[in-house]
Amino acid sequence: MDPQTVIPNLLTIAWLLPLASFVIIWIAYSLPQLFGSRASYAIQPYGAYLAVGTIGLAFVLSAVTLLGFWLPTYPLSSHGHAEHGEHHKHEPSGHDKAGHDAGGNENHDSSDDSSAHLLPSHSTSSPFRWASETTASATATHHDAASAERPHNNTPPPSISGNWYTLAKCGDLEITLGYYIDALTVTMFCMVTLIATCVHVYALGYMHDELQEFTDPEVTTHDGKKLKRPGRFHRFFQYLSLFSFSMLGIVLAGNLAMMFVFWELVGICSYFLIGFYTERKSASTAANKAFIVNRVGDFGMLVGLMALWSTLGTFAFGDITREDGTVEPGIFSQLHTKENHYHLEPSPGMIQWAARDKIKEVVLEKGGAAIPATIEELRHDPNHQYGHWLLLIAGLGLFCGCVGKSAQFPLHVWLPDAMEGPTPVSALVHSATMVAAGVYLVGRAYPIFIPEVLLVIAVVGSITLFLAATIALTATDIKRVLAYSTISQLGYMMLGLGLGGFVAGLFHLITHAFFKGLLFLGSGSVIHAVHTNEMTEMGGLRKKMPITAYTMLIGCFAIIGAGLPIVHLGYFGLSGFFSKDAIIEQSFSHMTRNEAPWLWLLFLLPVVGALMTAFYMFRLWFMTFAGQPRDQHRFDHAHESPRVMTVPLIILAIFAIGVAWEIPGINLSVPKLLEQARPIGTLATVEGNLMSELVIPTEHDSHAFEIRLPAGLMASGMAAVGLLLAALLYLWRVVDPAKVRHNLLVRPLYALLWHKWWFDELYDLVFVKPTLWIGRFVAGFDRSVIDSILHACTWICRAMSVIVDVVGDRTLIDRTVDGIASYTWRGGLSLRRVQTGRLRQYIMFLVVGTIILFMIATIWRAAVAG
Amino acid sequence: MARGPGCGRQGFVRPSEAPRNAHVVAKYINQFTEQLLQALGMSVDPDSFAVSILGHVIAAMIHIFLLLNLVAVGALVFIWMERKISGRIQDRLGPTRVGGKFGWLQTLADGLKLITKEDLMPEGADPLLFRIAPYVSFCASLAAFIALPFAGQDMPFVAQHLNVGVFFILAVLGLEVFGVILAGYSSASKWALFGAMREAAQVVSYEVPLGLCAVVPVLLAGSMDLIFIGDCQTGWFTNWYVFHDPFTFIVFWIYFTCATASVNRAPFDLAEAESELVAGFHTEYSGLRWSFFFMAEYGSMLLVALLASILFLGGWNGPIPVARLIGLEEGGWLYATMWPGWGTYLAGLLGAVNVLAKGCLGITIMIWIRWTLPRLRIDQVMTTCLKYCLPIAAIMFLGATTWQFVIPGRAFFGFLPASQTAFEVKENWSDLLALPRQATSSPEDAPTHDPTPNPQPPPAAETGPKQTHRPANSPQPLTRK
Amino acid sequence: MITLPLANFLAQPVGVSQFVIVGAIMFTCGAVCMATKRNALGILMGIELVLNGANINFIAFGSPYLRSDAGSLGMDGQLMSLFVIVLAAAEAAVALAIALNFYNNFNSIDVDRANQLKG
Amino acid sequence: MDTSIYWPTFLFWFFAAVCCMFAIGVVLATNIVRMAFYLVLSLAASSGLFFLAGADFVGAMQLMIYVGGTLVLLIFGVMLTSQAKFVSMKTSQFDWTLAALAGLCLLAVLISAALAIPEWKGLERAEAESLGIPQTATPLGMGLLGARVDAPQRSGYLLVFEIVSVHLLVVLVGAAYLARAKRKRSTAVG
Repeated sequence: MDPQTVIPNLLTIAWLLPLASFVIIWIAYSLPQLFGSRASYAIQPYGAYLAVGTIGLAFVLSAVTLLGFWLPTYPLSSHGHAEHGEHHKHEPSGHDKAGHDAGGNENHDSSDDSSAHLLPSHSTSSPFRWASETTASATATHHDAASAERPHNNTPPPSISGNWYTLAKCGDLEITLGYYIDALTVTMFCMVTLIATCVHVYALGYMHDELQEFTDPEVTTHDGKKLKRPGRFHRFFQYLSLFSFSMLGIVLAGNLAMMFVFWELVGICSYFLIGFYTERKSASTAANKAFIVNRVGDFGMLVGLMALWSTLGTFAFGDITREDGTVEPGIFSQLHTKENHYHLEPSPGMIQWAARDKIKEVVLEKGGAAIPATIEELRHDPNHQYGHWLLLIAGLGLFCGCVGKSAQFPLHVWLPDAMEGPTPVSALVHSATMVAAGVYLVGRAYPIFIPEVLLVIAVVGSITLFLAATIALTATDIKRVLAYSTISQLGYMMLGLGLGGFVAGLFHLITHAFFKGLLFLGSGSVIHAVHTNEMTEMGGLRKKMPITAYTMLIGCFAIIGAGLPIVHLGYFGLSGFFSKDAIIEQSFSHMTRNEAPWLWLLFLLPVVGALMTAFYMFRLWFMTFAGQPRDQHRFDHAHESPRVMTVPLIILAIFAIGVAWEIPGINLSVPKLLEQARPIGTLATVEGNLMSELVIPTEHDSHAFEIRLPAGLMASGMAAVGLLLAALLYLWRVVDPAKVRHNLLVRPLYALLWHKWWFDELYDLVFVKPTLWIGRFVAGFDRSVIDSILHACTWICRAMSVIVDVVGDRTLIDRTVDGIASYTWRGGLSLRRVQTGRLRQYIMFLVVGTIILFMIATIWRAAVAG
Repeated sequence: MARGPGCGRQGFVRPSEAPRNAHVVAKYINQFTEQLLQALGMSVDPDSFAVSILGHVIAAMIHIFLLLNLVAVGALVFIWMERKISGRIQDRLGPTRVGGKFGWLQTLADGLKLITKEDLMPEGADPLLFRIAPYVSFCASLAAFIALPFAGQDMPFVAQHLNVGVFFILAVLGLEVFGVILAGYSSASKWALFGAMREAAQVVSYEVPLGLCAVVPVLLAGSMDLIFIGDCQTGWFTNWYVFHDPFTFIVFWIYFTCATASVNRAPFDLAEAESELVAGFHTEYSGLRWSFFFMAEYGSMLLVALLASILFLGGWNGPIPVARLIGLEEGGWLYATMWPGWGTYLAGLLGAVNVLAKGCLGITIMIWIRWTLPRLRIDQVMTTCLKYCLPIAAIMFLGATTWQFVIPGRAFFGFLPASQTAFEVKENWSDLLALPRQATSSPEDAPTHDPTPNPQPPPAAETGPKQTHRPANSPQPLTRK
Repeated sequence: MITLPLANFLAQPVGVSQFVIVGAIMFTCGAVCMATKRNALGILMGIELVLNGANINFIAFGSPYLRSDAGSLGMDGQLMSLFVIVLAAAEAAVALAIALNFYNNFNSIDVDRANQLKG
Repeated sequence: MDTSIYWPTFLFWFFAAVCCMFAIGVVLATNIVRMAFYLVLSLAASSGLFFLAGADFVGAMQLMIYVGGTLVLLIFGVMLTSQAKFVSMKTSQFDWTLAALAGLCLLAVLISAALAIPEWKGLERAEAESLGIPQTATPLGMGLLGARVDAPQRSGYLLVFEIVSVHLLVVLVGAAYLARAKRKRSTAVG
């Protein structure tokens, strides 16, 4: 059986399994609830087991797909991402590009470009062809490297794309359910399903309160008692299943439209889950906030979709092979055509739209045949950059969606409030599903972004990471600290992607998913033990709950990127080390290529961010687990969590340590997978078109020894300093943090951070209040003016109806009806004799009737004819 | 493998099917008669009414003769086999005397005895129906053999090749019950009536799971053409549908049970339960009519066994592709040594031997079961059918469908790649599931009426200019191909 | 030269009208059967005959051998007749059940006894 | 012109003769069981006509469902209700004459209609012999699934198929309910 059909089948099954469990639970538990019969607590766990089983099965299927079908079909290149340095440490940098290109399997001599490009994605790169190309490329690289600025990946990454089903088709617009599967998709599948499985299992233990009458400590009913409500164990897992389903849908989606649908689905799921404790005002408001803020971003995304569709005419990422064999090119291959050496160039449609006036003139002169030629010459017109503005709009629009979804700078306010949901939800939202979606979209749509958009992404990312890190310094709610650290790490990813580090950003996405999931689950287990979020009431829990403490310690080390950048890359480090260093290296090489001084911030901010990361993470760990307990009562009640909660912690800890390492033997590591997924034409040093001084360096420059050594040293040094500061303040208590806080210089700063830079207040003032005023005004208008008009109308209608009733109805109509009725009655009386009740007579009637009809017909015809 | 290029294009005339049936044989005979008459000095128009009718009639006669002998001789052998086996099972010797060793002429002797017996008819019997009943059931079970192929690939031994062979055979097999019912009713005896009622109830309800089971191989092959289904299992025994996946493996046993029941053999022989109804529906029968009932029963036994062997056990493809191994097919060395045509013919014969061997195996098992298991009560029979066989068969059907859909083109429980044929069939099957615009888009996929005459010229064509203006596959709907 | 008088008659293909005539005969037989039999099951058989006559027409209209394809029903004829067959089976089941019920209640299956539905 | 016998015509007349003969037999027979037997033969012969018309699937269907199922059911009913007095019930001569008259008129009407249309005369022999072999199973199945592979411009029968299947289920239940055994014989007669 050929993998081209099996891989989609398996992934589809893995994708649909959670949906199945959602539906089953809905039918079995929630549907009866609509009719008033609740599922008894005795049977609610089975729904949960179903959810856990399905997502686990989904993980198994994804793993099978990756190991059993994907790797054998598309083997990874023998030189991965991480080792590039080894080539370069004693290579002059001019020549080392060749080394890289031999490394990534992404570059090929242009001889087989045509075949590679024109092949429909269903049949791209059979294993043999792939292998042959890699060898060919290995030989062909050196003369290729001579031409320095040419893009170096001229073959689309191995991908399988197709359509399952066409939902709607009106004119050119075709909304389909499709799939676009490349290494990134498969990797994300494994990551998402694995973490979701851990979270599901963990939630079995965490949510067990819901298995009886649940007393909500934070809600008091009007009579002053605590609210008691029936538990919603099964519903929680139902939502989790839907959540996983929609996230997997985003990952698998083959076109932007489908992705948008599941994008919204993820949004609504997060709405359900954040507002899981609906009775709590804070929870429901947080849910609303998350939802509404996301809408803001999604509006931008819609704009981007329109811009893309109206100029490219398709939503699909990859090329789709129709049933009749025609290949219709997807977005990627329309924007990176062979003619332009796979540079990102606006498509003819874009240029035509942008320069429609010129085109109109041309058509008026030479007729429509001249259009393509004109488009080509307009494309090379140096002084108006036709079409680039459209690309800019499209890219920025898509990025707006990502900003909303993964809580970037202007729209980051919803994520901390999302902590109102149960902790497993936070873990899922923060690591695998919701916020990951934004970064994933940036990575998926990477070939669409022109350098200017990338710059915007990078700037937004750096601002976000800095803001969030600063806020995290002072937060005392354990989950909020983690939330802000998530935002900051997402900023890192965006920064990495924006500076051209495709692999770096997505690599950090994967690693961060694991250790952030670990940290959240750990904090959940702490909260579960001490029943509070405030770190000021914890402390010394290390003795009470060792497993949680040390797994979280691993998580902290991973997130601050602890590792030994000893002399060139005798690498040892936790997962975060590799990914974060990759990003910082990228930013460093970016700084070296751009002389505009303000662009240096893009390097300074992440470095400072690294320091702050280390500081607040270890502040968190020390305040929670080290030192003396601050609240004896809570400390006494604390206890290690049950095994069902600790085992996922341990699993995630193992991954947090080792996910970035190369699996010995089978030549598999995450960076290599991502390297394989690198989109076509994105391994080039590109210069801005609209702002010409901007240079986005190719990612492989960042592996040059003279770049990665200082960057790595700086990052790790900063991390060490931050760790040291945290230890000084919160472990050895050389200085009392309280004193520092009341220091005159620090106090205003502290206030600023404590109030989260007054973002909420600002938005409240700018957006919320005006909206409310307008609303009140409109309501008043409605009540006073419109209602009175309506009342008048109704009165008139009523009056008329009375007249009609008396005149028309009672007299005319009723009489007629009665007359008809009486006639029918008499007719019936006269006809009853025909009803003899004798079957055989009826049949005779039928036959005779037929004959008579025929005779009438004949006579009639004769009459008409004659 | 000797398989036509177009094989697997479901909904098509397979080019590999040269029309070998009554029609072509008739043409040979026509030439023969023509030459004969010319030798007699008469001027003959070979297409004239009499000659052509003569040829066709003789050809039909030959086919009927072969099939009739298959059933009759088969019945003789099986009755003898049954008696011997039952003897052994009951620790007796069984017939020993007649015909020297083993009493192998015993059945013949019985037949003679039956012929010489007096032919009784009870008082209140309905004479017409009573006389006609045995022939009805015998004709039914004989008529089903018309569509049953004994060899496939390039030499399909079949009296009349139908595209809906499976369906046709099941349908005609269902008619056998009429003879029994008529017999039971017309012989004016309550035992017979009871037997007939039971028979009616039993057969009608057992046809349902039987049909469900038979649909599974049809599903796997994607065609109801028996020859095609058999050819899809070409190769080693790993390609047999019984080993295709776990579901078909179970389905095979369900099919066997239902088949045993629908030909009402023990333990399902409620229609003639000696212990309760004297002899069931044929209580009042004697002599030749009685023996016809028995020939009908054994004929239908043979039929279901052969059907099982074609549907599940690879039909004419032995466990080992002997013909291929000894090079007895296109391009094989042995094939090359022979006159044209003889190689395929020998391969066909080999196939026929295969089919018959598997059929005999099935019948042996039926006999074995009959003399081993106790008889069920009528309610138990119904329960077995409606509560066990039917649901299991349905579930297995679903299972097989899913299997085919998730891992297509694998054989032997999914361990091995399927033989090319089966895979093509699957491809085509999924093509057909796609919407019609596709079916129409590529013309050679559209399974509409296919006007192209068989590309391979019929043997009649090179036998002289007179026949050539009348193509061998002239589309006479009944005797087509 | 050996030929028979029937030859010319049998040498030409039949057309739709011959089929339709057969259908008509079956139909009429069915109708008469319904009209004359007093036995409920006899009437049932009449119905079967009528349905089958209709079926023959459907098949004839859809068949490619009987008329040029221009006005032919094509597959629809066969699909229709499939539905007719299935519905006939259903109808037979219900009618049989009714007959048995009638037999249980009136201890007879003479349809002339069932005349209580008269007006 | 080709004077050799054209087999489908021969077979058609053969089957048609059997069909009509036994149909008439059904009408004329007085014994209910013989009626059923004639009916079987008549229907079987008509399935032969279906095969002749190239509708092999429908023919097999006819054999299987009609002859194999429906009529077995019928005979079942005959046996259940077979008491001597019902086996053959006479009908009055008046009814007979009336029915025969009406039937003959009907027959005349129908046959005249059948012969009225010139397109129904049938093909030329050469044309008929040049026709291929239709494959009916697949187009029928696809048609029932709603996709017409034979004539894409025509519509499929999925809905009808669903309705019929549901209808069959209902009929099954209804029949079982109607025919369930009554403990007490109701005395309401006449």
